[in-house]
Amino acid sequence: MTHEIALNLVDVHKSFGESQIIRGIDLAVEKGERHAIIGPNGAGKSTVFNLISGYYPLSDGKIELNDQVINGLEPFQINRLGLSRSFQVTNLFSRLSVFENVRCALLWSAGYKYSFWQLVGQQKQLNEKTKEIVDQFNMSHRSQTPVGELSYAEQRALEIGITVAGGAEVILLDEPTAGMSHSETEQAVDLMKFVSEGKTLVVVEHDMGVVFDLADRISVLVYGKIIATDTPDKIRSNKSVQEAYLGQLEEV
Amino acid sequence: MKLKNMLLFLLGTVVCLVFSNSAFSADPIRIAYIDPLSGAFGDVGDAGHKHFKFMADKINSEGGVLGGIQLEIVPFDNKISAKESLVQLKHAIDQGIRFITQGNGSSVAGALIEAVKKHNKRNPDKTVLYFNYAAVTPAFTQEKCDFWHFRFDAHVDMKMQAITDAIKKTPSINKVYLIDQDYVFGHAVSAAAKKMLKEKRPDIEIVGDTFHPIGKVKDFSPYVAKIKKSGAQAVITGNWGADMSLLGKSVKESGLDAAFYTFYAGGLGTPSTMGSAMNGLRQVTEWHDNLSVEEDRPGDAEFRMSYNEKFGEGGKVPWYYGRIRTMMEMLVKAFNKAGSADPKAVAYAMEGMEHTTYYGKVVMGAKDHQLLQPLYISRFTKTDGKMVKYDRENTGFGPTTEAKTQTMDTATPSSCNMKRP
Amino acid sequence: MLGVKNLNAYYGRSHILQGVDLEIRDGEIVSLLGRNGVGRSTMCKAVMGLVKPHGTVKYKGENIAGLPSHAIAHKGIGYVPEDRWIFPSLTVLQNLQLGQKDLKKQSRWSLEDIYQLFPILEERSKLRAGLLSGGEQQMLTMCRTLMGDPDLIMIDEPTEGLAPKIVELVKNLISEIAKRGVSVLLVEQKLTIALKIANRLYVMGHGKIVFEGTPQEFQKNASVRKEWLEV
Amino acid sequence: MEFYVISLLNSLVFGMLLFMLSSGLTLIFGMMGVLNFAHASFYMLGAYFAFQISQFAGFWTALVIAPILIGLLGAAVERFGLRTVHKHGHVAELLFTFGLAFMIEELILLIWGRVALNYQVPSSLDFTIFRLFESDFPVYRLFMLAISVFIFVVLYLLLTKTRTGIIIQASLTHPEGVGMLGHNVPRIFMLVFGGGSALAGLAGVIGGNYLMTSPSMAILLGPIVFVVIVIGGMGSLTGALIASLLIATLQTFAVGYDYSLIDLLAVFNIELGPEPWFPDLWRIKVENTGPLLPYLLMVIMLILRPKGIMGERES
Amino acid sequence: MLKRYGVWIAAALILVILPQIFDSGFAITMLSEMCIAIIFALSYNMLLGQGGMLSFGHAVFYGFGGFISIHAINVVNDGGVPIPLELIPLVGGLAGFIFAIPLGYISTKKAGTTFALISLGLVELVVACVLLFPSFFGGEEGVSGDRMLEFSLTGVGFGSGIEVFYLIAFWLIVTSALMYLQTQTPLGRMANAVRDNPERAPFVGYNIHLVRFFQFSLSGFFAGIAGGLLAINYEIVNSEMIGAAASGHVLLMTYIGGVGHFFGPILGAILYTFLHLTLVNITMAGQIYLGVLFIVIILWAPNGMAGIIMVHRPLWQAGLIRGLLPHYLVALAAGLVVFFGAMILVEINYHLSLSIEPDNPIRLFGVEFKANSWPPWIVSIGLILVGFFLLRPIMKNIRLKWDELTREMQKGKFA
Repeated sequence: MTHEIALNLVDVHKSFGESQIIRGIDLAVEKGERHAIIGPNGAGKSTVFNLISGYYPLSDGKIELNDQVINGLEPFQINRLGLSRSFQVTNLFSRLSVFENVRCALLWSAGYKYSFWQLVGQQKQLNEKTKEIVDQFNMSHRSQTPVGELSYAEQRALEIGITVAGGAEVILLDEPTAGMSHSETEQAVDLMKFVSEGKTLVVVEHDMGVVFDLADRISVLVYGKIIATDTPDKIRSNKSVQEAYLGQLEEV
Repeated sequence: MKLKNMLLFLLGTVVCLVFSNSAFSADPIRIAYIDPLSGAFGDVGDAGHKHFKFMADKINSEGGVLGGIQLEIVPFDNKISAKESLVQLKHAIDQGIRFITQGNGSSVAGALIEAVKKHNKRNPDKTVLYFNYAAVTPAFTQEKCDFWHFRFDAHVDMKMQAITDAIKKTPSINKVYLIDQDYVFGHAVSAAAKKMLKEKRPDIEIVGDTFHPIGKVKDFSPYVAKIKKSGAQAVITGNWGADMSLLGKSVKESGLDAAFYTFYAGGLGTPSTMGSAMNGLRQVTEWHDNLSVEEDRPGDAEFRMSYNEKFGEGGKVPWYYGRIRTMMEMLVKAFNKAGSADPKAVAYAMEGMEHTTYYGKVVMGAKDHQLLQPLYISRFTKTDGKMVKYDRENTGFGPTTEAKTQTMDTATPSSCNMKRP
Repeated sequence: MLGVKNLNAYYGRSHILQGVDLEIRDGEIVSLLGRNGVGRSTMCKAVMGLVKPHGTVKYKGENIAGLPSHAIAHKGIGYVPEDRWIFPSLTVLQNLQLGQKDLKKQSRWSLEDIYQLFPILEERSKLRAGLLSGGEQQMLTMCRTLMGDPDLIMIDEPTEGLAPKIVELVKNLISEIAKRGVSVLLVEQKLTIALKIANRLYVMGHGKIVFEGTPQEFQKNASVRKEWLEV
Repeated sequence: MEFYVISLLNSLVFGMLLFMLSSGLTLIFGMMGVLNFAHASFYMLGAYFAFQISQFAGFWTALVIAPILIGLLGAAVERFGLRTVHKHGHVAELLFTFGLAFMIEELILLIWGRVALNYQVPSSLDFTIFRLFESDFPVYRLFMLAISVFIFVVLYLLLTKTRTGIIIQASLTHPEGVGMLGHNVPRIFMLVFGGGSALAGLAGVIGGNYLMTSPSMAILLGPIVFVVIVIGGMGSLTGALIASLLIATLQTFAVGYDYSLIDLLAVFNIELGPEPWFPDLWRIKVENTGPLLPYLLMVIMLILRPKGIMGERES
Repeated sequence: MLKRYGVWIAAALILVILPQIFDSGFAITMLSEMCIAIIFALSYNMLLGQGGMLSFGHAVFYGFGGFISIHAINVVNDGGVPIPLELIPLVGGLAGFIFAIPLGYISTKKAGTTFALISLGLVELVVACVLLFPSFFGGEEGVSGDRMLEFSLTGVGFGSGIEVFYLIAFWLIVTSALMYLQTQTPLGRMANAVRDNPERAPFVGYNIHLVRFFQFSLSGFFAGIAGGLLAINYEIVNSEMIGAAASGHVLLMTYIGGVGHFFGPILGAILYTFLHLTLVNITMAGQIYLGVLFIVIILWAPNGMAGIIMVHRPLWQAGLIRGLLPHYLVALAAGLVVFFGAMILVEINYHLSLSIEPDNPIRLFGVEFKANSWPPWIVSIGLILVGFFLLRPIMKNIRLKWDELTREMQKGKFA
């Protein structure tokens, strides 16, 4: 059985000035796979996301989305090709309501472009779809609340909501559960499982519970390089991974 | 809509307050003085206001007009903006004022001429008459002339007539440089100079014709360097205000040795900012401080002094607009001749009126409503207590007559084709 | 020396520190462990006054919560942030000089001491700090803080992204610091150094302290390690 | 030749004056991210204060006292005004200084009136120092140049050699990090704002009598100062110096050329008809474009290189 | 139905009735100018409020709208294209739109402070051009025309001010409705999103440069309409309309009104125009009062008048506002004491330094006194001090009461 590759990173490099952050990454994420990237602080996980989504230009290498080269494209162009991402620090449209946030995230994919001759209030399909997503995220009671007033967990949930609203095939989530309590984390995992059904998901995460619960495969990024990509069990028993996390254990 | 109602109420009260005074004061004849009283040009408008106020007080104390009716000057601040002037014109008309006067800014004057014309056409029962005391674009009494507009200042071409007459008589000048502000007035000065010099002294070479942005130049040294490079013996400039002061300062510093013929070297506030740079500059005016000494008329000197005592702020802002006295005296005559305060009657009475002023005989043109008056070229020199008795703005430099152009010689061909009601 | 009681801190709406209790005694090296994002750096920043603290932070018996950070620094606390904050356009020497708070006070650390510990800094003293390598920058940041002669120093992930050789240098420096009577709070993810030099350990998880004890106690308690630290 | 030498000297004098004004603004912007609209108003206040002080105590006292007063005023504005609006963000800060500029102008009108002041160059400096070819070069020009060069040197030494200077430079990158090391950053901000204002005030003291002291002097120079810091690169002193000299030179030399597009076309033997399309465009001479050039340069710069000549970051 | 269109119908009714009540020439002029200012301020808020773009050069499009309109009027009068006067504003709008396209394309590439600076540079650039291109801008005199065109859709001659007012009012209703609706379109919403978070917007598929650019161009269109109406109203257009001062005015009025709500600029335009036109004839210190108002708003009410109103809405809806009213009245009284004190101080100073006869007595609130005597100084400074010391505890009380009511309201919500 051949696996179709949704996202393919080939020898990706990134330097800021003198300092090399990403030192040659190869990563192939299969279609429909849930893939986690883990690694110690400062390993460059968020940078990888920023490179994939077009936020930073590449220093060297190539990134393909469904066999189409996307490096060099603008973020909005990459998004239009079906890749959507969330942010580590909550990154919402702060003064708009929950409903409005979701609707804004839907507008382009629903084909409205820059239209100024249609009223959003009258777009039945659009509003129904928006409502559906708001309901999915259990936020119908907060629908009209400006997102600046939401609780942190709600904001994190909405962050995911906005990322998936446009119906992208490939979803990148950057530390979706950072700062959440245990119960909130559990809910968030359920949510992620639900929304990524049938889609390709790449997630950067620190909470190992989440990672092992969610991921089909895990890549470990250390010091700008991927040192291992494998199934969760194998990663767990991988010595160099433990070392990267905890230091050289045998010396203890 | 609650708030709108509140605002409406507020609007109502204030509008009522503003307008309520109009009901009581039918008695004096009021003249609206529409000029800048605030902002960057506030000082100029303020001085004009004082001139008019002084003259009105003088006339009132001498018995007023039409057998005892007093004159009142009502100031309106237009911030030297054409738009605000039109608002203030409406305001004045609402208050029942039928005479307006204005002087600063050709743009304002142009707008007012148009607006008064339209207003009088649309409201023949509430006509308004406009006296212009300082806006000098020739067109206002030529192709744009209007029955409802009278000008008491000599326009650009007339002043240039006086300057070129003086240059004509100075054979040592054979290279002339023109430097002017880059707008309608500056271009008019330059065009008139070129035309008249060509007629009067075809041998003169115009070695430079520079326009600089108005009110934007902070340092004129580059321009002075350029004048110097051209080797001109005389410079003609229409610059006023800061542009004149800064030009004068740069000239003095660089030691440029050329005769400067200016329109406004003595303009309000200009001498005090120039200080000793005033020395040697020439200006063209209908009146100057030492005329009373030169022509031995102590009465006129007294008039000047009494103004300076009241409004002169210790000599810092002395009497300047010689023509405002003329205008007010002629206005008294016109009221009395017309026998009423009806603008149309006053306008007809004013046409062709002759008057003897403290600087000579003047005539109001019947055809174009342009006052013809003598023009003096005076030069600023250190006061000596004798002929150069009075200085300007405490600078220690006062004007002394160098040349005079007689009243009738200032006339220029008129292209005015006026429609009369 | 430092007593933190029921410390809470927020970033916007997110509740990062949820009632942290922690204590550092005179001359101790205390290590604060935990995975990324559990609030360790926030804990340091809250003590330092860079993040608004809610709760009590007692330093030498005085509550310093709510003071501006420069005042806290003057009381004798130093902080070496994880992202280092070196001043790239200044020279190495100038960076070090900036660390001095009070020119008149006799410091435990003279410039000569620093240069002796890290000769490379002397060698590069006239170089713009932005041109240093990551490890050198880390040295510089720590030394810069030492120049201010703190009685308590909080060091945030000093070995992150450094080559093993340099990690060794850092470890030696920390021991040296402690030797001169300065208390140390070492924030780490890796156990290597922490277990070697710390007198006591705290483990943080989800904004709370989940373990407190000596390295030996920690070694025995595998479940803490598994749940809160390991992959 | 004469024209070039004189113009070059003039550009230098005006350029250095411009630099004195913009150096304060660029430091303030670099540290606090505040675009101070009232900066030119401090320049204007400097001239007015100097005039007032020189009435009682002479020019030399004013030269020292006026900038100090302006500096204190600037510090007060930072402490009691800007710090209050800081929490509302940069736009609010910008608008606050916008309002402040408006108020300062109005207060000047109120106190000193609308007439331009008779603030003259002191007689001890009112003579010709040397003759270049046929032109006199006034000593006051040289004095201005000397003061501004002196200020530049002092500022340079202060920023690079003193402890305070190092703290200020460090605060340009990581104000929080500086605070953490025990330096009182808010006080540094106040100091820089006060110092920057004092520099503007000093420019007013020596520029006010040379040019003109009137209520419109702030509006006249304000926009140019912004252009300088944008072109130079926001927060960069060297950039501000280069941009000041560049703009001064451009404006000074533009005056010397009266070529227009008609002349350009004539080179290619093209003649315009009697009624060309856009008649004004062809007639514009280089000398008239002086006021246009700085803004044109700024817009082009923002499009091509938004960081400015020496800038390291975008606004 | 009534709920939806009620506001608009009421507004239209007010516009019809107002000039019947205030029918003096000046009042009509003021009302006309208010309406124009509303359109202009609303168009400005499309940038600042909706799109987060702080522009110092919006009057460029207002001015171009005005110039093209007046030229169009002259062309019609010269027997060129027959355009009825009623549609001249549309010509102005198109002019504003067309000029906004190149300028907007350049400047919207950047946001924040850089955008503000570019706008400042562009407006100075255009102002410098005014004098370089006299055949279009008419030099400093400007361009004038006669609005009484032969062609008219309605048969109205537009000679009198009131006829023109109704034309302006008609366009006010049309344009403000359009601008309101624009906020409800996909573009309007994306402009909000870009304002709130330009970092995120590209990741939902939008090119933020284009969003800003379209928003900018549309805003130029409405500014152009306002400019066209001004040209019709005054029949003269000159450089003052296009310059930095005009841009400053619209910024002030919009900010004072409040950028956060659609009706904010409307309030601001009404108040600002009213003060601007009347203060000048009441006091010489008009600019000071406007400046103080602006600074007070920036310091203590950054969301403007609309913001003040909107924070009270929840309390109003919860029926709790009554608890605050007495406190407000007390605060108002104390505030007035300070205000009157300050006002006397300002007025006597202005009188002394700027009036042509400073020795003459000054009249304030019907009381005549000499400005150069000491009692008014003592009274004014006394009033300021008294009011200030009264105000402090009162403000504290208001804050306490406010918190109390907010708690009560939240309790009510959950009950």
